[in-house]
Amino acid sequence: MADVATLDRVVIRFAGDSGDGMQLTGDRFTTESIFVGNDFATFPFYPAEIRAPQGTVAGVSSFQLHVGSWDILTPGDQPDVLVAMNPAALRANLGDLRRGGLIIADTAEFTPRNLEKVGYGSNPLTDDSLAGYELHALDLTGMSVRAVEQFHLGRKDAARTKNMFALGLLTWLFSRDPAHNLEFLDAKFAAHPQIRDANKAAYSAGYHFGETTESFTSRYHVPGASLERGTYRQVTGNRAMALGLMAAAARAELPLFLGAYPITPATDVLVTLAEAKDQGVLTFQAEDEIAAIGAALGASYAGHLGVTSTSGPGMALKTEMIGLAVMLELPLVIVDVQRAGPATGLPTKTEQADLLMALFGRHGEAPLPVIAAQSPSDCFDAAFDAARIALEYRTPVIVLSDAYCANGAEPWRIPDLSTLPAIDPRIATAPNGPGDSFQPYRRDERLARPWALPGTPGLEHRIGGLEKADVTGEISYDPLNHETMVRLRAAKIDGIGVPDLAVDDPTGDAEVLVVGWGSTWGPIGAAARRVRVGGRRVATAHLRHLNPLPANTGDVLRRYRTVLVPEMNSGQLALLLRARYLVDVQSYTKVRGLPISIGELEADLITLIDTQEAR
Amino acid sequence: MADVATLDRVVIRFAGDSGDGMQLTGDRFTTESIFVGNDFATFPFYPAEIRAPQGTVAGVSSFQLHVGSWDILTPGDQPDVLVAMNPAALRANLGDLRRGGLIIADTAEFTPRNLEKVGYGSNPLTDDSLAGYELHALDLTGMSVRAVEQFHLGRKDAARTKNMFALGLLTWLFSRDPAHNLEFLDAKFAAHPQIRDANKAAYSAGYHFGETTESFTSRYHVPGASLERGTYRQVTGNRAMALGLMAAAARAELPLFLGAYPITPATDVLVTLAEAKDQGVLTFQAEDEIAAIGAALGASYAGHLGVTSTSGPGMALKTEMIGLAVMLELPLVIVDVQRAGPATGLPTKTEQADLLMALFGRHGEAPLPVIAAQSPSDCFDAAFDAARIALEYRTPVIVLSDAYCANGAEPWRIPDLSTLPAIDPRIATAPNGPGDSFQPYRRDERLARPWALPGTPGLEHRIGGLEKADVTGEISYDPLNHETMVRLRAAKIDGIGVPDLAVDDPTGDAEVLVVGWGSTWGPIGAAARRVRVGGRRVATAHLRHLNPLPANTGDVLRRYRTVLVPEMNSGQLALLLRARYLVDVQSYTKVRGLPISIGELEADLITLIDTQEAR
Amino acid sequence: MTATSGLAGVPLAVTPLTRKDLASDQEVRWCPGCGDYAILAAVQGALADLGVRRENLVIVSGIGCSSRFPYYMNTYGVHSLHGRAPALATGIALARPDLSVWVVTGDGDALSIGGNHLVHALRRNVNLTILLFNNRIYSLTKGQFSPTSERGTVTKTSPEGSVDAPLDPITLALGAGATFVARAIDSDRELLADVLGAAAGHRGAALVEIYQNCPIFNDGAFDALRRKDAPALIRLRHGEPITFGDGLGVVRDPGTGRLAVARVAEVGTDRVLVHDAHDPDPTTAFALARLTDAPLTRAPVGVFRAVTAPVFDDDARAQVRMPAASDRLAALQRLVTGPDTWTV
Amino acid sequence: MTATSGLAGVPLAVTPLTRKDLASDQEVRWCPGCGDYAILAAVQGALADLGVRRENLVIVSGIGCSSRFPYYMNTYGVHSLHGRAPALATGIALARPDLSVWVVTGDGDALSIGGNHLVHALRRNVNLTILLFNNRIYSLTKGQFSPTSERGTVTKTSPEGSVDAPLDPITLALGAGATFVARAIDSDRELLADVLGAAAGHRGAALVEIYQNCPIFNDGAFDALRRKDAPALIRLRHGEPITFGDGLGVVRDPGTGRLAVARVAEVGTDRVLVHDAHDPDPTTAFALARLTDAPLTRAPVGVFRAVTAPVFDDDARAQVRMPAASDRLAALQRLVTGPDTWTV
Ligand SMILES: Cc1ncc(C[n+]2csc(CCOP(=O)(O)OP(=O)(O)O)c2C)c(N)n1
Ligand SMILES: Cc1ncc(C[n+]2csc(CCOP(=O)(O)OP(=O)(O)O)c2C)c(N)n1
Ligand code: SF4
Ligand code: SF4
Ligand SMILES: [Mg+2]
Ligand SMILES: [Mg+2]
Repeated sequence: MADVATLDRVVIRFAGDSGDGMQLTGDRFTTESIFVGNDFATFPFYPAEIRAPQGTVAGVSSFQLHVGSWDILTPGDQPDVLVAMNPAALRANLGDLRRGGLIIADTAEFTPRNLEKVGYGSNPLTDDSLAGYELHALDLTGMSVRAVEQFHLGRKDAARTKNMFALGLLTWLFSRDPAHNLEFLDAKFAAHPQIRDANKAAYSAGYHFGETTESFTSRYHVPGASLERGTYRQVTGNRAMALGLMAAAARAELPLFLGAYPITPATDVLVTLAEAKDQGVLTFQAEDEIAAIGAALGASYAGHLGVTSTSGPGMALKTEMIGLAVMLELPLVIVDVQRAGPATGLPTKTEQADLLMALFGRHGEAPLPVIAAQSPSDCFDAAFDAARIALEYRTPVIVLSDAYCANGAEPWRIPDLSTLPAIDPRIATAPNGPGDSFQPYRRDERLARPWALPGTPGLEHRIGGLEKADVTGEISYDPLNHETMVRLRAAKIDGIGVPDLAVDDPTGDAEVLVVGWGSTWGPIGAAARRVRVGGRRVATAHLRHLNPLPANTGDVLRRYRTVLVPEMNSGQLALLLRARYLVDVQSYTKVRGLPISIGELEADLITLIDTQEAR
Repeated sequence: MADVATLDRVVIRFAGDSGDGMQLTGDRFTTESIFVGNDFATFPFYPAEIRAPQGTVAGVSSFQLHVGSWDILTPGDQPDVLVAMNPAALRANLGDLRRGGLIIADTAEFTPRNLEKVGYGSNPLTDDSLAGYELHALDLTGMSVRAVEQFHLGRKDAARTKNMFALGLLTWLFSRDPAHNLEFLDAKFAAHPQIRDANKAAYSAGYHFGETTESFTSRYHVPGASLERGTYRQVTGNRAMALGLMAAAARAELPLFLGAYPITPATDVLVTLAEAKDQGVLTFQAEDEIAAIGAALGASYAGHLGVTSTSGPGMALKTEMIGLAVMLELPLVIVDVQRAGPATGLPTKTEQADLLMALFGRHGEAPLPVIAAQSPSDCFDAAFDAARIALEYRTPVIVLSDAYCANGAEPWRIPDLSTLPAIDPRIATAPNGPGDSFQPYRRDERLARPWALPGTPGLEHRIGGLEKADVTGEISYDPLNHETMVRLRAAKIDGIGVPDLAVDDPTGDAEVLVVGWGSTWGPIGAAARRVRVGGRRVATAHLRHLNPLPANTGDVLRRYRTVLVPEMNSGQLALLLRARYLVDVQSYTKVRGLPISIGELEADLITLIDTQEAR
Repeated sequence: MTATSGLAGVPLAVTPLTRKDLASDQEVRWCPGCGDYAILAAVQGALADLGVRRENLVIVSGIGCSSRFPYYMNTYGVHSLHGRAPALATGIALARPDLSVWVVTGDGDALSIGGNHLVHALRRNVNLTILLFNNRIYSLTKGQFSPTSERGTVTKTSPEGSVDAPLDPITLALGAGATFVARAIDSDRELLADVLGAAAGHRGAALVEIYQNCPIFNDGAFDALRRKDAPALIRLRHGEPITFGDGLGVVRDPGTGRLAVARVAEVGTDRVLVHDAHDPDPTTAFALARLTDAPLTRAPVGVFRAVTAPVFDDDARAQVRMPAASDRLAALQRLVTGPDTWTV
Repeated sequence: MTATSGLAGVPLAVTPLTRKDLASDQEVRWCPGCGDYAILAAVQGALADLGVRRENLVIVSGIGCSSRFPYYMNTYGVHSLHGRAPALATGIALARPDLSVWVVTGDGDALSIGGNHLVHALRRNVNLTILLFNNRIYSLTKGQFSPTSERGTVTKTSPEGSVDAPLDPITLALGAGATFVARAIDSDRELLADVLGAAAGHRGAALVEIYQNCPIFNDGAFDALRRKDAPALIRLRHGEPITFGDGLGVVRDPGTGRLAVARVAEVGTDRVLVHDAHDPDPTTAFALARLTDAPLTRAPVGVFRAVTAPVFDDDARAQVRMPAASDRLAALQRLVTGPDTWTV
């Protein structure tokens, strides 16, 4: 029997054809990780939009999982283990694998035809080109088919169980208890006993193959993580976003309304909320993004928490209506799940290049709060915060997520909703002006105007996109009034209380500060940790609020000799910080549709720090 | 007879009800100015959108004219002369009049009912409240009606000639020759002899009234301006824009296509081009702004110079399609005639608050050139330049004009089109790739891709909004290719040659530099001139190119102790300059829907310079 | 849901409203002689007659001369963006069954930039009353041809005559599956009142096209329909034979199914088409709409179609189950927690 | 302009093209079994048959599975933005009478986000051939209900069934005044070829709805129409009586004008409606479209309507007079100079 080696973290990637069930396999392995108390982060990778022909590189689907004993911040960049169900999967993913990493490949699929499809001149499983790796070339398909023979499935269905065989093998390899998955399969296929039993058989066969074969010299064990005490679940960013919005509506005691038009990678926010009708959520799949935000604004006007969710192209279309929301000063949450652009771009890939659009992309002076989510589970908090600000300040708020947050998953300590702050929407119920009149633009101490809902007697009023007179809200063409209103709208946003920027500078004397926003949080944190492990000093700070910026931001920036701003764009936050604080921050940009590589960032940080010290 | 006093400049404002013909009157007086060789600048002011009830302040229409002997940069801020055809016109405009200025008011309209309509408790023409002005309260209506009695017009039509009476009076007052206008009336009303004769009679009566009455103690004479030699015409910004686009198309030997949807204050670009069908111009009034730019992009694809013109709300809607144009790398000119925002805002008022939207308002990294027009006639050059860059670099270009440029008029030295640079669109005619293939993203030395028109055999190719592979243009999901393409698209724009920023620093040792862009050119120039006349030193520089910025911009900014950036927004150029050059420029912002006041800017500059010197 | 009146769910006023109660304090700023004045008066009258509370009326408009409408109504109102009123109104209607939601729009607003939102509001059958002021011109932007301008219309942007074929809002609506489609004209107060009442009573989307004269930019566009000597308005009344003018009637060719105008005296009363606004098949309504000619000399007015069909907002709300206030947080906590948890 | 063929002005190929000449070198990436494959083959065949030059063909699409179409055609092509293909195509058609311009779009692309552009292209009668691949689902975004999904469709975004009433692209087009409207189905190659040929030959906007099966997200949506045992495709052929299946025919009720399906043997051959695609009145075409039922058990296919009408791009170009190249600058100089000048 193989030895058991203890690892404190491991990155595993399952890769195969779109039809090979890699997402389910990954998901199940993640769940197993939960039961041993590991911390983790996952990242699914879907082929681009169209289903490509079977066996081609374009058709490869994969699922990456990073499990560990402590504080996992990202799904990792270099897998340690690659499960490749066919030559295309190997071809597409080998480049990422850590040198020396472990490969499990299904020999059954490495046919001359399949090899040719992806341009392999010879079979890499046999031509020694993988000598630098720990290769396990196994007939997963054949073994699966044999394992399920007794159930008399068609050849195709029988072969389809190979993902469970692979999962069983990995269960064994990582010293996990197969019981959980067997239970899961029982439940999942309860209605189809034949399929259930075949899958269970293949899974067990995989597990036993590990136990009996001598292929593997070592088994692994990743001890449980020391997560903060609490009850956890796994959550993706889009789901957390939807839950955060629901939580805010519940804490404000308002109904939630989502107007949306499907678009990758934001669609699942709509899907999750559409499934929450029993939570009082009304979703409207509109004819386009303009109608979606228009209806959400209408719903807000009528007293709901109006929300719209989309991605770049949809944001572009919503531009004009966001401007109207600024003028109407009504609550509205706009979720932008960023994807790689410009134009249609790379719809399934991640990027952070909508920041300046969110901040400045409207005609006229139309400031609004911008908030960024930094990880899948953090989408919950970002959404809650955005909704709170929208309701308390009567303003549209943009929440920036991205494809990486949206589709990635991680353990989430389930919040106790009753401990979340209550939100008081302060709905107007009585006249506020002279002679029992209602003045829709008389502001409160936060500079927010009253929110009077149709149906309330005595508060009848008209609002619209033309400039309005201060206090009364009547149409006004007066030049000085316009200036007053432009400044008031800006002052309201600038006055939103946001927490100070926290700096993580363990030694207290770092000279380099790394400032990030959004989903670079994971890679920056992980890279900084590695840099520190190497004995170097580095400080980090992460911006949740991009508008208004925390009051201490300038001070923080000026405290460090070098400020590095890693972004998945061409330097948008850097531009903002330079303009606001006149600090010569250095931009570190990667525009590849991928999360910033921890390894690369680590290396670059080390170079930077060492040059710095040498100066 | 009255003395003749010589003035070197005078600002006259004609104000009356929408129906009083003030625009025509102002226009005619402008034409008279031309004949005496004055330089001038004009600015019409229309009531907001809807025709308000007669006699109300909301219904006042006015026309302001600044004439002078030298170099008039703006229509002026404080009129010296106000012609007020009714109480509303007086009420709406008196505040702007220079103390001691001259008022000509039509007593016939100062009836109790009309006074009450605008909230005058007593008649300002008789209650001494205008003691600080030179008031001429005259029965313009009565005198006009009497002058045209012989033509047996109805009372209403007869009264309508009062604008010509007023014009005649001003012709006399400013020592002009009435012959030109009499000729004009002959031509204009050739088909309606009764109206023609009545208008001529009223005009002459006004002129003779000046001559015979003793009301006016002084006549004025504004000597001819020392304009550069050449042949001049009067031109508005929107017309100059249209002409500049036509000139570029002609110099590129391409047809011109405009796709547009009406919107104030941009509509006249469409109108002017719709009237130019005999110049080979095709205009398409689309169903909305998205279709307008879509069709323009389609026309560009098919080999026209595609153009779209709009204002803020329309720009917002075009956002997504502009992103596509960036990806397709096709020539396209986007004219944004800025108006006061946000949302519907103040549709007839001017503002410069679309700069950051033009620069950054797209999802993904989608850089493009941005060019600003600085005066009505300069719209011609800005449009020509934009079209040239669009064609040579295969890129959408945004031209920023504003309501002030668009509707204002000034003398324009007519360009000789044959001396304008020829534009070579370098249309692809032959394969450019291996094996006679065509590679639509193989770039030339400017990094521009080939422009191959449908109909060309052998160059068939497909383009679209998905990220494309370098050189071949095929769809590519490759991370590094995406980064390459993002950088290439940016490098192409950054590499556009733009002239250095010219500084006007007459003494060569100013410590304060005023940097502007767009239509603040006039007020900044005029204020700087006044400041210098007062013996102080100030430098000015004006940016035509907002992206890319001139290479020497940083050097220029750093050369001065203080850099002031006046803008009709909340500091958008200032933000850009601070971010790019880390120079602590000071923002000077007026967001009133009006041009920056020369007087205010002058005073503020003086304070700034004096404080500076005192430091 | 089984609500059948457009106003079911909207609370009634305790003391009936008068026209004046519905006028806001804002000065009305259309040009003298604008058809919008008459429509405003008629709408105020019709809304007062509905008997619902003022505060439960919401008027949403887009941009255009007509879209200034909400400012003149002492109700709740939103002057939104060009073309987008149906989108906002859909959100309001979905959110609140206790509101009577009206959309006021123009031919440019509804059929040019906003055409798609109109089509989708109609096909979904959202409980809205949509008043489309059709003056066949873009007025607010000072007179460009609109999607309803006749071919050959000369304007500043079509100096040699427009080459666009016009849209007919009635056939477009019928093609989109609209359940209530009507037409009125600014100058016929009684007709307007009738049609507005019927539209408000309809549960679902009601489209009312109102011919509106713009004396400034398209004066006289509907003059042919106003002539006393040769009446050209073909008044549609459910259940009644379609006759108009001096002994004219609408008849159907039994072979081709086509509708035509004939002298009743010549063809006989029996052959005159009896109007069935409730016909589930919209084909005859479509054929009637086609009697509108160009250049305009005659036009059917009244209710073309009024049929009962599932109502989008009712059905959407019916799927939503809001937990009791006391249980809301707990219910959400269960969802947030989900089925698969582990405890550290 | 008097051009009557949709291809007038488009240069002919010297050597006739074959289907293969029109296939690009890109691997086709739809799912196995996708209806798009059959349509692609049919379009390649139809375009080859047109006899025009390959380089004069332009295919413009929006976004969706179907909108990948241009990449597979060895012609000029633009994969534009979601819903906007008709806008780009209108610009191309206006600019260049020598191009044959095709739009490929989906039910979401054309009828949801792009509904307005479609309506306006149709009413203007721009010389375009528009192929609307209707799979009644948003496929590219992984299966949400679309504007043509039947009410009650269960998808991820409508877990309890959609409550939206669907749009019928045929009646919508007729309501918008479309001059050519047809329908085909992916599985009937001959019908597709016929309809595509007729559409290309039509001068003006031609809309072809193509029922397309999406085996992944809406499999079997049109299975009822494919059954061999109970044929449900009502084939429309101009000038021929409308019969189908086993002795069925379409008849008109002379009283109500309504169309219905009857047994020909029972009613007599004479009563069967003879299809007149050139009928200037679209009412019968509208009535025929209404024979499409829900849930889908039968549907008319073929050309509903094909009438001659003024063509937008022809008429727009006819107003434009480009000066001779030699005079162009001088002519423009005269305009730039204008009538009122003065010299200093
Ligand atoms: C996005 C946008 N595009 C254009 C405009 C300019 N605009 C305002 S109203 C209007 C057309 C109005 O026509 P219609 O709807 O017929 O209303 P009417 O003025 O005739 O009542 C246009 C083009 C705008 N306000 N917003
Ligand atoms: C502006 C914008 N909104 C949304 C999307 C996402 N999107 C892409 S295709 C599509 C719908 C496709 O449906 P359909 O047109 O029916 O084409 P199919 O995939 O079914 O062929 C959507 C919503 C997008 N690309 N752009
Ligand atoms: S322009 Fe025409 S539509 Fe507008 S207010 Fe005046 S008359 Fe009415
Ligand atoms: S998802 Fe459906 S429509 Fe799209 S390619 Fe696959 S089968 Fe075809
Ligand atoms: Mg109109
Ligand atoms: Mg579809």
